Amino acid sequence: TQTGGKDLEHLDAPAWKESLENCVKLFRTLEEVQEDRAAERAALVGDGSDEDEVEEEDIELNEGELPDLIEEAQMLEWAGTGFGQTEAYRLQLALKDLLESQPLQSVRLFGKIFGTKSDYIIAECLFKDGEGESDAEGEAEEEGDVVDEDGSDAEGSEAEDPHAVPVPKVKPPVTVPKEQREGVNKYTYFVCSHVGDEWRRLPSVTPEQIMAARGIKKYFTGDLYADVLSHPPFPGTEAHYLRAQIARIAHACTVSPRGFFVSDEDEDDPTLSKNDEFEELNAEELLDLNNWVHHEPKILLQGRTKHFAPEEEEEEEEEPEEEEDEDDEGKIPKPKPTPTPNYLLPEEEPPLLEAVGDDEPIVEETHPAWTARLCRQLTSDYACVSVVNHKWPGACAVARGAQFANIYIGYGHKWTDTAYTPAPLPEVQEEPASKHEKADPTVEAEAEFEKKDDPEEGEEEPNSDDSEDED
Amino acid sequence: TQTGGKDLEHLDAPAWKESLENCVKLFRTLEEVQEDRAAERAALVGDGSDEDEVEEEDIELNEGELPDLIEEAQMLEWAGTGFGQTEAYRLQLALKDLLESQPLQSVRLFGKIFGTKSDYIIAECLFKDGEGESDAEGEAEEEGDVVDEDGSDAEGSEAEDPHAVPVPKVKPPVTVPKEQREGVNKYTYFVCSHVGDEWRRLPSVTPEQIMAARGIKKYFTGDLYADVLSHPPFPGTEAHYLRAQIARIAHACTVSPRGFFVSDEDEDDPTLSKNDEFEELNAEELLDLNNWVHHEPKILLQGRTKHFAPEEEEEEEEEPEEEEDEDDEGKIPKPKPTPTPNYLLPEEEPPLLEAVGDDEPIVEETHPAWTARLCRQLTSDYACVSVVNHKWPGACAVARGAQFANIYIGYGHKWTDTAYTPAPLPEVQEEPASKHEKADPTVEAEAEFEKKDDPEEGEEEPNSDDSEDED
Amino acid sequence: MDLAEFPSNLEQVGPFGFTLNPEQRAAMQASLSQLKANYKFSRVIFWGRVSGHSRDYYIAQGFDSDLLRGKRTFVSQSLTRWAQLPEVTEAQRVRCEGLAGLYTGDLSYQYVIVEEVMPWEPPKEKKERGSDDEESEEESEDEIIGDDDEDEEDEDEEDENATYRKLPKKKTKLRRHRITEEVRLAALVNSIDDDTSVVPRGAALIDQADRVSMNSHFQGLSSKEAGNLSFYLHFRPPRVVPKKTLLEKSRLNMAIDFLDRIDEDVPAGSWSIQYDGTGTTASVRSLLWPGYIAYHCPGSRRFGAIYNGNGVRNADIGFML
Amino acid sequence: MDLAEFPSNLEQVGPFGFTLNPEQRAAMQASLSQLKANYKFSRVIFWGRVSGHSRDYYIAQGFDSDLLRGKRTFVSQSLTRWAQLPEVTEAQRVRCEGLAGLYTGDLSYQYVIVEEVMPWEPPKEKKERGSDDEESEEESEDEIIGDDDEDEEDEDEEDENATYRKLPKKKTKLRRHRITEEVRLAALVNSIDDDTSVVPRGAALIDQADRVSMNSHFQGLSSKEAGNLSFYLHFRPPRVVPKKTLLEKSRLNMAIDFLDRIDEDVPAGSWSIQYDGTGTTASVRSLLWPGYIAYHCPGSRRFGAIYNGNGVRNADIGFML
Repeated sequence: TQTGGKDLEHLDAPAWKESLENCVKLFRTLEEVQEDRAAERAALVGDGSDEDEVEEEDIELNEGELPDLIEEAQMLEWAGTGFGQTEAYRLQLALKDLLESQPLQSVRLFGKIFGTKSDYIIAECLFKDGEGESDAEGEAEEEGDVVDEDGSDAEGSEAEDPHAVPVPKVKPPVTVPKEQREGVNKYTYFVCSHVGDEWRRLPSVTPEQIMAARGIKKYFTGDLYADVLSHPPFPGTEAHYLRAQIARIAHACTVSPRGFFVSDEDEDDPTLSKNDEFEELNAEELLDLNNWVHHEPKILLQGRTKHFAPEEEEEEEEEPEEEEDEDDEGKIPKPKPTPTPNYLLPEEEPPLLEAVGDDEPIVEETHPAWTARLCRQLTSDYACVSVVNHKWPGACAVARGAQFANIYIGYGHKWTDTAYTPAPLPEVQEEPASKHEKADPTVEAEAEFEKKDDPEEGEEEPNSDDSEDED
Repeated sequence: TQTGGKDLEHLDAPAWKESLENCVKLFRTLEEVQEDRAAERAALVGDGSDEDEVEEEDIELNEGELPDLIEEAQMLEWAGTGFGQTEAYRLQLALKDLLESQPLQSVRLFGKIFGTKSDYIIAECLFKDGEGESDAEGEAEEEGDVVDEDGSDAEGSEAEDPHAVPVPKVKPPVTVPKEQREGVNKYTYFVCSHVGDEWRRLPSVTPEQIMAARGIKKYFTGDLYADVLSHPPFPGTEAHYLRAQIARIAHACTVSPRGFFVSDEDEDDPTLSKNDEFEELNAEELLDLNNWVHHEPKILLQGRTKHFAPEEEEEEEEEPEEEEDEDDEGKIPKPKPTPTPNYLLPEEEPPLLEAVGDDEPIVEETHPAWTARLCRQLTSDYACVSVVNHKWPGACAVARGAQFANIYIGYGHKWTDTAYTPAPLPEVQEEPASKHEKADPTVEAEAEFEKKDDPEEGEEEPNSDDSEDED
Repeated sequence: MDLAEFPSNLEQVGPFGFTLNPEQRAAMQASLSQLKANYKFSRVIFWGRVSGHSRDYYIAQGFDSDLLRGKRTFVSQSLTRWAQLPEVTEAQRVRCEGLAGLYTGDLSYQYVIVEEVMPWEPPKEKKERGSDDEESEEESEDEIIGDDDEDEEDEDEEDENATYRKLPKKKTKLRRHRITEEVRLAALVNSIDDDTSVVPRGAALIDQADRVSMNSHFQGLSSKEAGNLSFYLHFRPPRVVPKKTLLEKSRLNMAIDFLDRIDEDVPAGSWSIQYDGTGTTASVRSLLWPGYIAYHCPGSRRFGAIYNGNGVRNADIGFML
Repeated sequence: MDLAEFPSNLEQVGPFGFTLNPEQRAAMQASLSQLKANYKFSRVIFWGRVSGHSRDYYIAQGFDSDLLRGKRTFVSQSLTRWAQLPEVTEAQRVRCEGLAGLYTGDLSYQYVIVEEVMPWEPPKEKKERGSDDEESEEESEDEIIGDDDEDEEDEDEEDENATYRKLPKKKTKLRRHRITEEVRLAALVNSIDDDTSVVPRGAALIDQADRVSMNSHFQGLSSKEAGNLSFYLHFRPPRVVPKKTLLEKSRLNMAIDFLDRIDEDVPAGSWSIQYDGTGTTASVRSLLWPGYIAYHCPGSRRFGAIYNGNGVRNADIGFML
């Protein structure tokens, strides 16, 4: 009857049917999963040489920690968030599938970031020791789905794109090295658009990307390979921007009741571990923001959790023990760092397990960054307590007794009290002092010159700024 | 457009509006409850003498144990039963209201028994020591809602009802005394039709009623005062029949994971108490029927949980220490007990905490009375285990870790494999040998008598049963 | 309970003790959507649950465009995969009615029914076997026992039925029928559907071509109507209506009153109707099939029904009212 | 989200991060039913949640028989009791637009807005005060400060606003307006309703008497249509349609196309449309008001919308696409 508007890509029915099948497939029993895996592997190896080695008995599913998402969903429901119990169950199956197919030690549902074309369901994973790094490369070749590990390749492809908006490449003078399997890259994130879709691994994040992400505010599209057209330019694709925002959210909003984790006081490198002697906090105690602590370290100005102080040499040391390819930017000779940018100035690493009550407030005195709420009004003996973060709308944690859960569901942007103003264009650089340029003589001057043609009026007019502005 | 059928009594809108208001009222805050209570009391006392004594500060709400019905509902949902979480929340508020208004030590949701006109929501309550008995009488006068404590009154009113079907009153030759605040009368039950309605207290149950209830099968109507028209006659109204069925269900179907309760081995009178050192059973263990035990004693043939052996005297001893009025039947002189009825024969009291696996099966060998089921197929690390009772369809228990819940939702009847046959009418009693009755002389005989009028044919015809049958 | 309204209507039946857990809800939403797509059904309903001893059966039904005719019934235990239930022959139906006891929860469980072969039957049965192709499948499961031949193929079965095998010595011929629980379940669903399938009056329409469809104009019963049994109809091929007199029919709106009214059922009193506390939902319950509950929210298009029982018809209803 | 479809549609918005807990669901079902009965609304919808710093606001709306006109908005924090939000005057609306920052969660919180009194304004304001009865309430909350009289009645308030009181020394007259959070919230709901209120095309009808009602014949959009922004309309008094040329209008079905299409909104690109994974639900999201989500299940009458955000209009949308 009517036309116009843009059609959805999703619209073809076969795609849905497949998606529905994927969703139903999640409900396979263990035996069915093993059969399917065996079939998959057989198909893969079928092209290879030794088919005899692959037998059904070989299929071992990875085992690891996976929380009960239903229970979490029930708690989060008290806080008015989460996905509801039915969806939580589907998510649980999807996470279970991920856990069984990768050498993961633990998986947690991070949450969801909305995109304009499709959303990202995000799983936060910890690889088993020694796993993960090499796999990523292998799979990148194998499946073609995994986004490359470092941002430089993506940038390269961006540069090759003839349609890309030419943005001035302002390189930070000193590259802060990336954290490897620690700090902001402690966890690996996998994303998918819908429950049942294939999980895609996000690249690890560079300090540069985190710093750049702080300066921009873009809607996600749902396409990991989409360019991030922004000013200042973002060093990477949407996958990297997504990863950077996830890191910012994770390190700002992942909290737990005080005492659930304890830090092993290992001088320089304190790590957290579960507290076996954790005493459950009651609702009243949980309503005190000082009883909620961050268990992920804060990200410093320089985009790392551990401060990196550049040595005063031209050439910074590359982290030598990592085998994987380093950022290309690291090798670009940098202009002399004068003055030292803010992010290289010494900055104190805040203590681990800092109370959320100490977070920088939204409005001093009146509006702290977090609010704790009792989630049940009338029969509060069994009440959960939630803490919501106002800086990252959509971030919420909830606890009851010895259980707690964190989630983020939102557009992936930090709260701004004022309208977002893109960073101003860099100041127009000083015009180099014109050494030889002369003002075009005016007609009168010329006439005069021609008329007089004597050296008594050799002075030129002063250089005028107006001409600059009009360029 | 069309007429016919019977209209509902409920149909008038004002009744609903009130019901809706009652339902909304449940969500009052504590302060509002106290205000309302104060107002109620003020209104009551307003008619009395000393108004000054009643101040708002006097209103103290009773405190006691009330489980978290939402959590129970979530567990029961895994077993496919319960009322759903929203309804559970409403029920929680209704039970809370009951708990706060009566001197109760604990309240539990027993379940629901369906009636043809309305249903019974049933709360199982334990009064605080020394409370409950006297209250009942007081309230009976006060509110007129509470059904009288003993069945005899109800029978009395039944007898007065001119429309009642005259049923032969077959009294058991020996009355087994009622258990007081123990055994089948350990708990007091309150019922209401809809959440938000006033709770009504059910009478305690007599052994006679339990024995009678076993022999009949009637749909409940939803009206506590309705007569139970049955054969054999039931000694009481629907309230008593309901109470008897609840007792039968409660003592057959209330189960818990082994070890949750322990019995204090107090020689003759072992009582159960919570086991502080209870070790949680995992799902696999809970799937073994031997790890589920009854924590309410079985009801014996005679309708008590503790065996009562009548002394061989004409007059049984009344339980002397109880103040409340005894059953009238107890005082009726009984015919000599020959032969001793089954229920007076010695019967062994089964041990406390008997495993449900030892219950009498539905079908020997193949169909035990209970089935244990794992309630989660795919991510069974967090699974609940349910045990369903097949003898009382609608009875179910579910456990996970240290938590368990019992519920009954059904029509209140025991499973019968064969069609129910009402007990046969008692054998027609022997006609007393007719001592003086004579058959009416036939016309011929009379004529003959008149004709002859001599004493030679003095013999009478033998007494004929036929004439009796034709009366 | 209509699939489209599925999670909502689930909340309606909670107060009657029927719930599904998140696993089941999630699995069912996906698998029923798939069922609907694969069979191109115009409507899929979740029918209910028949509890068995070891496991329960969940039943769903799919409808072709004519709702009264093309109906298929599916069973599932996991709620992930649905298997179509077989058609039930008249002979099987009669035999199933004789079966008592709980469902086992195993679809392949075989009930053995021993019937006396009437002197006039065997030839008739043989004729049937030859003439009626549809029944051949079923009949092949039956064997005549007591004849002293052709029993070799199921030696192992004979022991079980040893008690029955002694009987033929009396020279009465007995026939042993085997009925799987699958067939018994299919017969049960048919029986319940026949006796129940309650819809509010006006929810279904019949057109000039005798095609039955859902009435898209249906706006629900009024509060008064919804509490009256005579405003509920059996959604099954009508039996009573065609027998009505012309005078009676003249009072009916034949587009919507082509179905039988439930208050005309025999025995009378086999239905109970109630409102919930707030008057938002009326429930109609079968006392003949305890566990069958139909509901309707007056003033809305919302109605549905569910069976949640152990598959036993209440033969005692006459004594129980 | 329609009350009648309430629990079901709640499941629809779970994937967008909006849930209600059992307490809230139970309370809301009862209290909204009561609201509907008390005000005799033809339709009650749950509108959404505006998160505040300390507590959240839940919003519901009730409609009289003409759905586009008689609409009342209610707010609740407990979900047990609903209070009607006040009407917002144009002056209040403009002032509210200047307010930034999170909602506090306290309806009685007062925002103080200090405006410069333009030399030509005071007489105008006095005129208004006399002439316009409706505004008198609001205007009485405002005071002209800087005049050295008539400030006695609120001594305690003056301390708070000490900083502002120093300004008048410049001899510029300043007026202090107080806006309660209640008014700000009412203005917010109006603004969001103006910009969103998305319904699928055909769900609403206008009759010859210009009365707007829900279309009881609406059978849902097709799958293809449901994925197309041009099949969604603003359920608000139309602005664009009346300005269309006759030629353009000739292509419309005026019974259902009397509303503005959302794909004609300015700025373009302020809407995002997606299908869920299984193609059963299409969601339309506002990028201008992040948190507003409308959904529709193609082929069914089911549609609805919800707002779940912190009440901040995305002023940055131009940079973010």
